[in-house]
Amino acid sequence: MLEATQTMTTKIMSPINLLHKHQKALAPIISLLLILLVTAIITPGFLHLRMIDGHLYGSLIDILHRGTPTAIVALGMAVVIGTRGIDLSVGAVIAISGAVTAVLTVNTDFPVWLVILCALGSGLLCGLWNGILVSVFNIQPIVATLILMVAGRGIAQMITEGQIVTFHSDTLNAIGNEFFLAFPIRVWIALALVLITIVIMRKTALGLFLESVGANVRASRLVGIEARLLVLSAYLFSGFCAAMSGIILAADIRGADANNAGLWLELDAILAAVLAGASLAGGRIYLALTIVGVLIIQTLTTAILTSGLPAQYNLVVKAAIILAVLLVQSPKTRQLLSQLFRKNMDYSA
Amino acid sequence: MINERNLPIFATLIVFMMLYGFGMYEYRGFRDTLVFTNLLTDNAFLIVTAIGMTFVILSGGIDLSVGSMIAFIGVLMAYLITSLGLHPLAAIAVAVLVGTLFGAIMGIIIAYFDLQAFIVTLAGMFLFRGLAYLINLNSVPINHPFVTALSDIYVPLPGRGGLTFIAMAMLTLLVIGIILARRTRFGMNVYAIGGDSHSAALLGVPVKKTTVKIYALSGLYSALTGVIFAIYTSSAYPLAAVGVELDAIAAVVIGGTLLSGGVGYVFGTFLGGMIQGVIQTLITFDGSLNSWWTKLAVGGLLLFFILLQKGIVTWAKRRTSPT
Amino acid sequence: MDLRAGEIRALLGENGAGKSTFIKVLTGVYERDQGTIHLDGQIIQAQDSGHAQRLGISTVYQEVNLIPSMSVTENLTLQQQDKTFGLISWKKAQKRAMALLAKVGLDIDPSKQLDSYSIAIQQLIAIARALSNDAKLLILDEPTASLDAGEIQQLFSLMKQLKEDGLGIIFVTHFLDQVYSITDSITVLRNGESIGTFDTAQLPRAELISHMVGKSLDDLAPASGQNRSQQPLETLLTIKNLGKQRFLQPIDLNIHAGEVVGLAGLLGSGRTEVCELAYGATKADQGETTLKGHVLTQGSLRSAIRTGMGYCPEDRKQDGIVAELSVRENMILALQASRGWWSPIPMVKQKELVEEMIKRLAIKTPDMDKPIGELSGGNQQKVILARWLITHPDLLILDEPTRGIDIGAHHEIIQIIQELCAQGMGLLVASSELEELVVFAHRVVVMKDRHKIAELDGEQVSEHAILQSIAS
Amino acid sequence: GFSQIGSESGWRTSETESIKAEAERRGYDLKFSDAQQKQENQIKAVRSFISQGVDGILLAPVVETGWDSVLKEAKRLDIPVVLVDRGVAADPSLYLTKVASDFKEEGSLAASWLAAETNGRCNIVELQGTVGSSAAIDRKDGFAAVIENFPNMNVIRSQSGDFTRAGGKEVMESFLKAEGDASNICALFAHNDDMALGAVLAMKEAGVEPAKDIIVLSIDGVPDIFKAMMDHEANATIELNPHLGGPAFDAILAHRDGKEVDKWIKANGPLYLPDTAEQEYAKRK
Ligand SMILES: Nc1ncnc2c1ncn2[C@@H]1O[C@H](COP(=O)(O)OP(=O)(O)OP(=O)(O)O)[C@@H](O)[C@H]1O
Ligand SMILES: Nc1ncnc2c1ncn2[C@@H]1O[C@H](COP(=O)(O)OP(=O)(O)OP(=O)(O)O)[C@@H](O)[C@H]1O
Ligand SMILES: [Mg+2]
Ligand SMILES: [Mg+2]
Repeated sequence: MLEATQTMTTKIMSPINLLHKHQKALAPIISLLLILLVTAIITPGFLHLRMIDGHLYGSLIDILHRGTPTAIVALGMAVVIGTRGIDLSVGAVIAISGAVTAVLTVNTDFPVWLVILCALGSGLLCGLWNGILVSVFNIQPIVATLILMVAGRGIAQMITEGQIVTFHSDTLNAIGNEFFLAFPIRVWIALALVLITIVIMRKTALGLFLESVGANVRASRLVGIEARLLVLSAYLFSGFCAAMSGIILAADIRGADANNAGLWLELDAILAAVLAGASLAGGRIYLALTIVGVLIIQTLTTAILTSGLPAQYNLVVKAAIILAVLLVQSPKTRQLLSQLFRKNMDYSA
Repeated sequence: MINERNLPIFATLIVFMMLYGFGMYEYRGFRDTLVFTNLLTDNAFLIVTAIGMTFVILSGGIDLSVGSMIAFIGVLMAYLITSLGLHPLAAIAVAVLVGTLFGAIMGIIIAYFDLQAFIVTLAGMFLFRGLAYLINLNSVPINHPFVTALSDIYVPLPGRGGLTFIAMAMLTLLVIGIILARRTRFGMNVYAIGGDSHSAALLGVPVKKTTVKIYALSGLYSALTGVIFAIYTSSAYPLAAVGVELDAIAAVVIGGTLLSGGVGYVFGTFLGGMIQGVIQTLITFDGSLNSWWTKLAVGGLLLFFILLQKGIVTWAKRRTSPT
Repeated sequence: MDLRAGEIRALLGENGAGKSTFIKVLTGVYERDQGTIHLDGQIIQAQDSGHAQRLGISTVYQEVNLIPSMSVTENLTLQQQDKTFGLISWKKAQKRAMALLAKVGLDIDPSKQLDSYSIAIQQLIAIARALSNDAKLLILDEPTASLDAGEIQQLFSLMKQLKEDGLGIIFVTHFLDQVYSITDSITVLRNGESIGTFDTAQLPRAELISHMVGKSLDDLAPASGQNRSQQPLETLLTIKNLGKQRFLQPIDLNIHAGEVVGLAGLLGSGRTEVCELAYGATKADQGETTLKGHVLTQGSLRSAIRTGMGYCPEDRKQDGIVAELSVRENMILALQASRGWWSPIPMVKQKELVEEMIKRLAIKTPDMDKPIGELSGGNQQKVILARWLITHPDLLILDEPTRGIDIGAHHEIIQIIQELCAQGMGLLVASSELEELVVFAHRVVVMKDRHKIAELDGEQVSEHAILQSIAS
Repeated sequence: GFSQIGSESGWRTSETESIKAEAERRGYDLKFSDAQQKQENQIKAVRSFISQGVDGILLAPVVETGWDSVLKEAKRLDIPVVLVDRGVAADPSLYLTKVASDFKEEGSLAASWLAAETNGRCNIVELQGTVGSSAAIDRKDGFAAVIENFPNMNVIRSQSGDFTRAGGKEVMESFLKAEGDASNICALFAHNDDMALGAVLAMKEAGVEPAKDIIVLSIDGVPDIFKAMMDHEANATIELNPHLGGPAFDAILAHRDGKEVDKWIKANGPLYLPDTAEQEYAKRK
């Protein structure tokens, strides 16, 4: 008798245990699915996809399309957060790289690849600047990057001379808006970047070093990890990602808007990384889940836009849903729920 | 004798005085007390928020909701006064209470659900701005005689300057903040939690309760800022104080407080806020910078003074380190 | 388990037996799921550590749990400040702090930040703090790890006095000598279960050990002394006139391959400083370090490690473990760092290495992917040691390697040290335990006031000789 | 002293340039301050203009309320304040005059033109400016007030595009998706040209012909919108005159000479159509 019950419970418990083990990964994914589900109920046709001229068309594609720049930035941000840092300057870097792209396209006859390289280079330069302030001068990351956050837009405006510089370039336009194999090209770019980053992080020891430095710099330094260099590279990478995103955003509207490009994007990027389970106190980061975090935020934005809600409600709805997602993810809520669950099990037994 | 732990504050003070001295040297108008008292009045709202933020940062947290809170409280106050006809004092009481309560709720979510302050308060930032929109989209004047009377209080000083009600309120709140931080058990608990929250718990610090109190305090201070801002402008505007959270954080950090918690002083925050004010005043006194040069100048001066402060601290440490 | 007033009880068990956990349950840090606790005949249920304090249970937890960024005074008076007009009076607080420090025999400046003092001093401060409220029950979790003999004697006389005052004391340690010299009774834990409570006077050492480890003593061959006559081979490390102002007076030191050099001295005598400077963790401002004929660049740890150095720091929590990372990651960290990021150790190889070390050092962990922060203190120490053992350095610097390690593993570690040195490795070991130093060291350098005051060689090495040179 | 809101759009930059150029032409020493969209910075700037003892202050207020006390201070020291491009909700005696267009009127003008163009029969999507900004609120209200009179004209969707191109594009995309197909939308009313330009891109990408399938109507009159009109991608724009420096300085001079000055010098711009786009574009380039 006793034995039988025992095997029963193990059987019941084992999928739960499995869930338990991957809970961290599951929470954001479940949140995303829930938001999609609710939106689909509120806005019929939200999940609808059509094939037009060999590419997919529909709100879901929009989410991917619109989420791309944030996703790329969030990728860099997650890496920086892993080192116990933060990069507030990404919005400004987006503006700078967009400005470089636009001005070089309009004012010079550089080939497109060179323009893109220059834009990416400007991002790397910004990353280097942040990295030096943080790792060499030991300025707290939030202030160090705040400096570029303020000054960076000034630099971008100086480059564009305060105007919105519009440009025409087929290649850039393709990066911004065209499709390849049914999906937007920029989604492919982001996907490639994410995959490469994940592979580099996990297949080399870089990921380990990064998390180690973020969790305990002193201990990491003592085992011979070059913490400074690593932190510096994290900011370089973040600058690179922001620049990439800046090119895409400029290509998107075929112009560089120094004042507004990527405005407040840093908050979305940080939010995504944190929704994915990263701690701002450094340590473990989850790159793939960060992308899920971005998708949650973008789905929310797109859903609000298509729902026909008056504009002044946007923020309240966004706040409420973020709080809900957070509470769902909190281990404490899970604890409460599992206690309830256990109680119910007891009753049924 | 300068204690090693006070060094950043002294460095900040020196930086402030150098900056101010430069202004006096460069511009004649700077020598009036008017410029100084204007600094007190014009940066009062920033400094008051930053004082609340200091406690949050000392405990190792962060509060991004303060800017929105200021706008929300202002709009709420205006609504209570103009639409419901409440006396401003009652409206202020209600608004401050609501602010404190919202702060406490964020604290509860952070402490009892183990969520990161950054993102809970980010949600708060969206929420309060959104609530402000829901109450009122327009900017509304608050034309109550009581409010006008408050904003007209003025204690003249020699040299064209004078203390406004707002400046005095800020100085009072500053003194309260300093006492709270260094002379009460609550303050010590804040430092302990910021230093090492795990150890603090083992030492018997009620970490969760204190955390709730910290965010409630930040809510209170930013609600008071909302009130001050409403009196300052005799109006309320749902888009007011956008981005003030970052300025406040910068003020705290420039004042020598470590973002990782546990180290810093409220008085440093005051200096940090004043330094930001002087930077702006210098730029307006100059008046020749266009939009982008303004941004570059703000960033550049910020960098320069942070590096200067760091340099002073390192230099002094080398000189006073134990033998 | 029950404890009378005026009794000193030892709580013993291997690393990871559950001693610290038991204490944390007792004081309400962890939630318990069964059982009751009576204090003075009343059922109590501490909600958290603060509540336990108010109930009269005063605790010094295993890792130093004070606030490093606060001053000593602030740490000592946190939660029990003296007030004037409702506000904290720092004058009174300072006075109270001085009085408390005097109790444990410390004469230090309490206005300085806690982390400007060494781990051992911090340990004493934590004890002082536990004495500050009128407790009925005092719990000390490994307070003597890294204290030197004098400090321990001071602590013991204090404990005896408290016992006379009618306090109950629970005392966790891995030093059996201490158990026999101070405690009245012993409770042994094994794998989270109580094996029983015994009268100290009636329990022979051998039996106690077999209770703790669960097997008979025969398996633990006594540690044998070194064959000191064996001439070491070539010179491995040469330190010439290495020093740093206000940190360490310049010293000279040689270590040969296949030789263990011990560092002895009192608290704050400068042992840790010697280790740090030799390794390069702190940049020296004069002198030079030569390893295997290469002059090391000051301030570059990577070059030191690449040339063949390893360093196991004293402060496990701050400088050793990366709490969030797993046991496996923590263990391979140093090896990986020396290989560089581009050449990762294959997972199979990692598992093999880690598995072997877990077995060899008897590290108690459910699996190698558990975050190291969740292991017991002693097991963390073993992981950190293993981190360096797998790098096979030519020269290994160990600062208090056996701190908080149980007797079984203690023994194992001494054996490993001896083996390594037989294989030609050079070791520099700082330890507060003269007994163990004497067992494995070929030479002992004695430190005092940040000076090297003596170097004992070969047959000169004995506890007596070391104590004598310190006293002189 | 001139306290400008910021440099958030192309229009604002040209306003700044125009006023600076005007001051230089007249040989005035202009102290310029950029408030980065923050009222508190503007108040500080005006205060420090006062403490520097300038002869007159130009203020482009970011918001209508909250100026009473600094304006009083200026008045006490007899420094004339001219409001440019927006008004304030303060006692008119506190400032000299306001040189500005009327946002409400712009909204109404747009609505009237659209009503005439479509015979009072149109489903409109609206791209609002930043939530809470006076330009957005007034243009929306002015537009709505006229639309109300036409039972067959409806604003079917209205969302904020934050006055930016990217915002306009993203919101327009979602409008197109949400409406399923573009035939349901007859016109787009954007609170500024930049959002309209973004929306035009969105339409083109969705296979909708801007200006043909959907009427594109916006406000500001920046060069790029004229370019779009030349390319037949936009239908109309209402100019928001950026050249406010001249009348503003004139007013200060007149005041010094003791003359009375009107409280509101209107600077409303006309509505431009594609036929004149080429000349206008050339003029502005
Ligand atoms: N925070 C924690 N989370 C999960 N498991 C833990 C945690 N702390 C301790 N454990 C586990 O509980 C067991 C008992 O640990 P405990 O710290 O009580 O051992 P101990 O007897 O004090 O050993 P030591 O002598 O090494 O200090 C260990 O196996 C450890 O892995
Ligand atoms: N008795 C003391 N009085 C004042 N300060 C002390 C004393 N002992 C240690 N310190 C402080 O602690 C710091 C660390 O000392 P150090 O690490 O050299 O000790 P140690 O010899 O390694 O001993 P242990 O490792 O046993 O603590 C020193 O910088 C010193 O300032
Ligand atoms: Mg233990
Ligand atoms: Mg030591």
